[in-house]
Amino acid sequence: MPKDEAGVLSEIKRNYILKKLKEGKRGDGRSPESFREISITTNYVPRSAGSAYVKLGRTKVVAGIKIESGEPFPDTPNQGVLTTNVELLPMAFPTFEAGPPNEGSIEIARVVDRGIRESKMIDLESLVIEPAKKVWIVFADIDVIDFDGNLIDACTLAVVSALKSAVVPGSTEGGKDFALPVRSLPISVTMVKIGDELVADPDLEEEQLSTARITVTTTADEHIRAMQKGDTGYFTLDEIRKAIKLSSDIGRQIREKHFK
Amino acid sequence: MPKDEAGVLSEIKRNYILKKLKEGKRGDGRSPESFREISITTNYVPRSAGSAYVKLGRTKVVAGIKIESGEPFPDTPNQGVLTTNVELLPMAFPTFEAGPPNEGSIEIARVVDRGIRESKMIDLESLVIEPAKKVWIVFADIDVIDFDGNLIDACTLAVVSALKSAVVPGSTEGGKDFALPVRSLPISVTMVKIGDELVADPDLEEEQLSTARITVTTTADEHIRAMQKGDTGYFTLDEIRKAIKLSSDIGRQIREKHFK
Amino acid sequence: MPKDEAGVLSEIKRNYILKKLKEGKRGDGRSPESFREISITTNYVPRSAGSAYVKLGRTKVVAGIKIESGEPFPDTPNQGVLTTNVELLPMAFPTFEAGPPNEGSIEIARVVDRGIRESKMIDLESLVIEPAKKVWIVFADIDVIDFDGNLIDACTLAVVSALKSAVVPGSTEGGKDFALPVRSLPISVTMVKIGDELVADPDLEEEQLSTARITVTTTADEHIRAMQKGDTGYFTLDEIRKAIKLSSDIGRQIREKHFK
Amino acid sequence: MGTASDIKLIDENGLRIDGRSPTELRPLKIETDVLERADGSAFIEWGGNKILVAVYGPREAYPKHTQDIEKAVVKARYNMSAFSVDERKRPGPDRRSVEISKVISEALSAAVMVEQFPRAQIDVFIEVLQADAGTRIAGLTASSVALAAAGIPMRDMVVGCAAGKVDGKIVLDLGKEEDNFGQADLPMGILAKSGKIVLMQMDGDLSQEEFDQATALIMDATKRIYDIQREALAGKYRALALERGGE
Amino acid sequence: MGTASDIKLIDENGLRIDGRSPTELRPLKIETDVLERADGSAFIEWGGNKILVAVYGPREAYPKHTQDIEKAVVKARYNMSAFSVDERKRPGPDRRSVEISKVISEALSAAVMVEQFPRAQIDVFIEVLQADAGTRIAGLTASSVALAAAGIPMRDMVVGCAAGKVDGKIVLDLGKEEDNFGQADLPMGILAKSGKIVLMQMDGDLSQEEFDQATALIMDATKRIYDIQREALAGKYRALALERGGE
Amino acid sequence: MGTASDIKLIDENGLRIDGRSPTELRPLKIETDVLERADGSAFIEWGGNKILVAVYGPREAYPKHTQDIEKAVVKARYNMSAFSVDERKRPGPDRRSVEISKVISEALSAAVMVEQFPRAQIDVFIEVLQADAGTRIAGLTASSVALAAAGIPMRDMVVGCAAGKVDGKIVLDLGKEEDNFGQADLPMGILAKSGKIVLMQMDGDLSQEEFDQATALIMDATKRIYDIQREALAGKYRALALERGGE
Repeated sequence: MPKDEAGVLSEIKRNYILKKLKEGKRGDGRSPESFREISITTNYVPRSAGSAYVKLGRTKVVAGIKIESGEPFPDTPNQGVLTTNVELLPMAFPTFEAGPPNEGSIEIARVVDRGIRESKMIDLESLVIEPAKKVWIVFADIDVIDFDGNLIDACTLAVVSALKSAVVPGSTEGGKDFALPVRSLPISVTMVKIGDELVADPDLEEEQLSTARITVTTTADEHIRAMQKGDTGYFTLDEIRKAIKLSSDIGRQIREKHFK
Repeated sequence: MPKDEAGVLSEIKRNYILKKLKEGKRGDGRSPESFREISITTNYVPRSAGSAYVKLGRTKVVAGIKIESGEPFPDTPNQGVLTTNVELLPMAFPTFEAGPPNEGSIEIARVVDRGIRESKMIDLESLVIEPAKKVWIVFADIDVIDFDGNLIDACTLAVVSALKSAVVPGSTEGGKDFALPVRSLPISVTMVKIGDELVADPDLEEEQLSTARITVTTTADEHIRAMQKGDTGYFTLDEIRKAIKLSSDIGRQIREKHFK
Repeated sequence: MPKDEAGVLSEIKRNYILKKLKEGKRGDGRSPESFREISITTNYVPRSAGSAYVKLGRTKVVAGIKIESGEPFPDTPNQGVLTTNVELLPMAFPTFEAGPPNEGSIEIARVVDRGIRESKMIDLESLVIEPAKKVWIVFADIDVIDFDGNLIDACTLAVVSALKSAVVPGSTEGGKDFALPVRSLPISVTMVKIGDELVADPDLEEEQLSTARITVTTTADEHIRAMQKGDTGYFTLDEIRKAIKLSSDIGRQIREKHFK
Repeated sequence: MGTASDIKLIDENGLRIDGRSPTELRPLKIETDVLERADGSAFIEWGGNKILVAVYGPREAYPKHTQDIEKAVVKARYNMSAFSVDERKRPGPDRRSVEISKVISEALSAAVMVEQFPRAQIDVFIEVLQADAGTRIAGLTASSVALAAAGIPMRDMVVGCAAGKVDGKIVLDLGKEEDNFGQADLPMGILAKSGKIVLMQMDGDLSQEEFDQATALIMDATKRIYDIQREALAGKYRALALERGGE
Repeated sequence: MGTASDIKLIDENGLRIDGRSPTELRPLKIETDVLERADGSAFIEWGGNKILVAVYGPREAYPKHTQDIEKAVVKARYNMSAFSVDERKRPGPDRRSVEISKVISEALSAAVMVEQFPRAQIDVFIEVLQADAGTRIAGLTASSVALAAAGIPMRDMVVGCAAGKVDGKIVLDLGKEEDNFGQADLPMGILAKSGKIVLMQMDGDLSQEEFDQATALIMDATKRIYDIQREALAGKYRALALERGGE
Repeated sequence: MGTASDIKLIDENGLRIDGRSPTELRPLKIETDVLERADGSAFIEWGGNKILVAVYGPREAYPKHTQDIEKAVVKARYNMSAFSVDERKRPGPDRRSVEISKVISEALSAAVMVEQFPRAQIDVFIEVLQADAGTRIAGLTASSVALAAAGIPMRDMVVGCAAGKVDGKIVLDLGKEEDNFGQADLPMGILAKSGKIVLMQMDGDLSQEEFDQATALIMDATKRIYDIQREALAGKYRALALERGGE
């Protein structure tokens, strides 16, 4: 993750944030377990098959879905295909550079993809046009346009919202258009460790101070579908259990508030 | 466009050229509206489908045409395909580097291509072997081997000459070889602005002094088929009108002298 | 070829080696014409179609063969396909870098490939499943894992050993598995020129001191199948004749010792 | 330009396929300061185009050999989102976007007071979220606003506008079907106050008289677009459209 | 995780498809100093995995802008040989191996005393010669040994180990069929003495109770794997397996 | 080497498919100073080969880490035009041209007085406009002329020449069909005066006796080719063929 524009946080700011955190307070007044404000606008790019503009605090991403017919993978002839791609656009942060995906954007895309895939959100079996020959390919592309921390959760929210509202263009293949069949709503929750504290939905400053990151993606049944530990620090097993519990709780809240 | 080997023109040279231009004279004695000597040798690479070696003053390029059967684009199943590519070979200038096309060579290739395509020079509809399945693919490749300014016009001349002389290898697909069907002769004319003067067919020194470039491609009916303004300077509308008029005139002259 | 970790051999070491060579002695006690110890372990990667781990002195390489069905080249519809690739893994030497093949690894792969191809070691005609449509593609990949000179010979030994032990998975195409049909055993012998001396199978230090390299690949009939001169020095015709003679002799010895 | 087609693009009343008169622009909205990180930003909706522009700079040009000791380098990067067009676009620059980036960079350079910032670079990132016809002139128009919003000194605003030929008539600001099936397209970039031309491309078939008609339409529309740019900079619609979905 | 299948992965006696009990590791062997050039190396055979690891460094980080003025950068490169998997793999990194390289780099950074080597880089090259399930944890386990063999000061050894869910049961160290047709995989990297978790990924479907069962299995196996690492470093099996073919 | 075929390449009179005797070269012409920008240039027509060579340098080697503090680096770049071969070639280097560039660079290095220009680079750009058999030796022969024309001090000229085996006979300078259907090809680069061998590759099937016959043919032809190189440098045919079309 990038540092701020100077490359580092000032020592004074760092100490201040750490001191407040020990008292259970965060720079913007949030509790350690709470998310920043979430705003989701679906059908943001109306000519795509599905889309969503998501603000998570000051982090902003746009997800767009394209659905085209094509060949299935040889080893899954009876399934549609889902691919997830994240672009860290250079407009989003001073040090982001144009070019092919780097290890940062690849990790984000793969963790987001894993959450969707393992929760079996999309019924890929229902996306077959002609077995072994022609299936629907679902392209989920995410543009990061403004960066203030916690991209994994912002991107997951955006893709899930976009997929949930997506329409398969069945009419182009002689059938009818139909809503993309969605079976579950994976929500990812990311926490970072600052000093010995865990905080959810870190902003950029908090990411810069943190030593370790953990993402837990759950479904409504409160089962874990994907996890990813990041960064060069460590977690104890208890910390991970706490993160799982919290992910489950926050996932429920987000599902209730934003996906009813 | 590259500067000379030292990277800049000397101040003295610059002032001299500017002063002469105000008197309507150019370094090599040309009038502002005139082209350098043009020499065209077709059938230069006899084993290609068509080819031409063109000298425009000291700028030298070689165009070669290859015509192969292949699939049409899905959105134009009843047309052959034309692709144009320009290679700024490192042999042509000290600062040209080997490697994939850069924005300079891409712009040249696209402006050249636009002139040919929009003038409907090649009857692409007549290049269908089997509709939606098999068409003739026309590859127009241009090697820039010696660089002294005004590549767009030199490349257009070379490609037009090479296409005009090209033969489609119909016998490889069970038919007869036939001349590539050509319906018009687009000629591009490039002018640059030096101080407040417009000069046609700039050489390298003039390109280095100029602030803006305009290319106008016309056909025998004196219609405009493609235009491209380049560089960080500006033109007034009157200057552009003048450039269009001149392109039309010079185009007619070149057509008469070199394509009768 | 890379220098040692400091980038150069010390002057003292260089003079010592040169002096010994004039007396017909090499740093490790070998005669100028002799190879380092060769050790070959086939079936090293049991799940591949064929494989070999080869040690040539302290140079270590692993070759693995994959055989898959695919389309033949249009100009050889009645032949299987063989491709050879060499990876100079960054683990093998401090200055080797990850990334696409460079001119060094490309040259090695092409010389190795040439030896196998020109000796007609593999009966490619017998690798056709359905003429013009489906043939066996033989991928020979070589990982260089530890580098101490003379990669061409080490890689040739590894590929030849791996191919010789390879099995074509005919059962995946409705037939039976069968041993890859091998008709000859090409052996490459590389010599370098240090001062005026020729030495076979150079180690890294000797490569650093040498001015020219020659590889001669022969088959059991003592015919030459491939040659490659490398490096910026020269050979006289007599030196090349000597190298050919020696290659023939050493090839015979290696065939007898390691391929009976 | 377009393929021949049976589609009638102008009806018996002289109205266009989307109901516009020949001299009418598509609906056009611009907002500024829509992003937090960028030094300046703008969001433009023009017909079905939705384009976001962010400006960073002036900052030291990097790598060093790209520095100009006399002036700032203005570097626009025009990019289409994977989901911005009918068929999913593979990420990364293609030849078309490289060319558009070049001509937009050059047009903006003519407007920015580049001589005030030797050795610097000014980055203009243009992201097409939804593409209708005319993305380059919409992107150019928004870029100019984003530069001004970033406080970068400019000698004039750049207005992007296009005219074209449809069913043999010269009309302003081609829509998508007009672009696909029309006979000429002439996108221009104009300095708002001086009328100087800093971007111009053309493809299709225009007589010299038709060219004059087309530029007359464009010059006239320039004023209207410039007014919208100025209103955007006055902050009237700040960050509303970016938050809003739909077309 | 895997595709649904009719294959029965656990039999009526609770034994797995390869005959193991739920808490049993696949056969595991590690050797050190198998390469001459590298500063440290290790070869691991774990089930059908054959993985070679070489360590170079600490050496000056290059290019310069990658240097950290406070500590060494540990850079693992996980790579699969073209012949390591069923279908020939095209050389070069794919998205999967980029991600694995990243999480292994981070896990090793937590164990190495990086603060002792500011501005330096420690390279860990992981080459998968034959891949069975669990290459990343096998590569991680061997990397830790290779780092120690290179004499690089470490605060603890990193042990890689995985558990998963197969036929609804939690089992240790998934084999290939279990990986293909199971319901969850949980690879972890653990500091051997402190039990701290430095790598963790999961995909599939686990309840919180199942997660606890899985981590209990892993934590228990950590000790056994750590013993094997220490024996390898004690030099008992130096450079034997690397020379030997077969599975 | 080539594929087996029924084509008879040598007739009952011992003449070859293009009418040549076994010891006869194809028609060969060289001109110098055909380009304006380059420091030296040459154009060679050899059989159906049309190859242009430009030399730049000595100039400072770039990037810096490629500099050799003791001598100039000679860097040849062999490139085939897209239209030079039967099937259109995609621009950019393939593995074959990378290898040819390497062996030509090495051969020229042996001839140039590289020790006179430490830290410098001498670029030799070889562009194959039309390819017949033997492009590498034709390119090498022309490169040597272009280097001399650029005034770069050389200890000797490099002559490129090949022999091969066709219908079981050793013949000089293979033509295209001979290359396609012959049994061996032996391209060599020879220092004209000293007879030293600076480039040699071989593929096919040669006994040691056949090798001796082939090199005898090549050594003999070297003199003839060297004469043509010298005549070219004497300026006799300056810039004529380059301007002229046809074969």
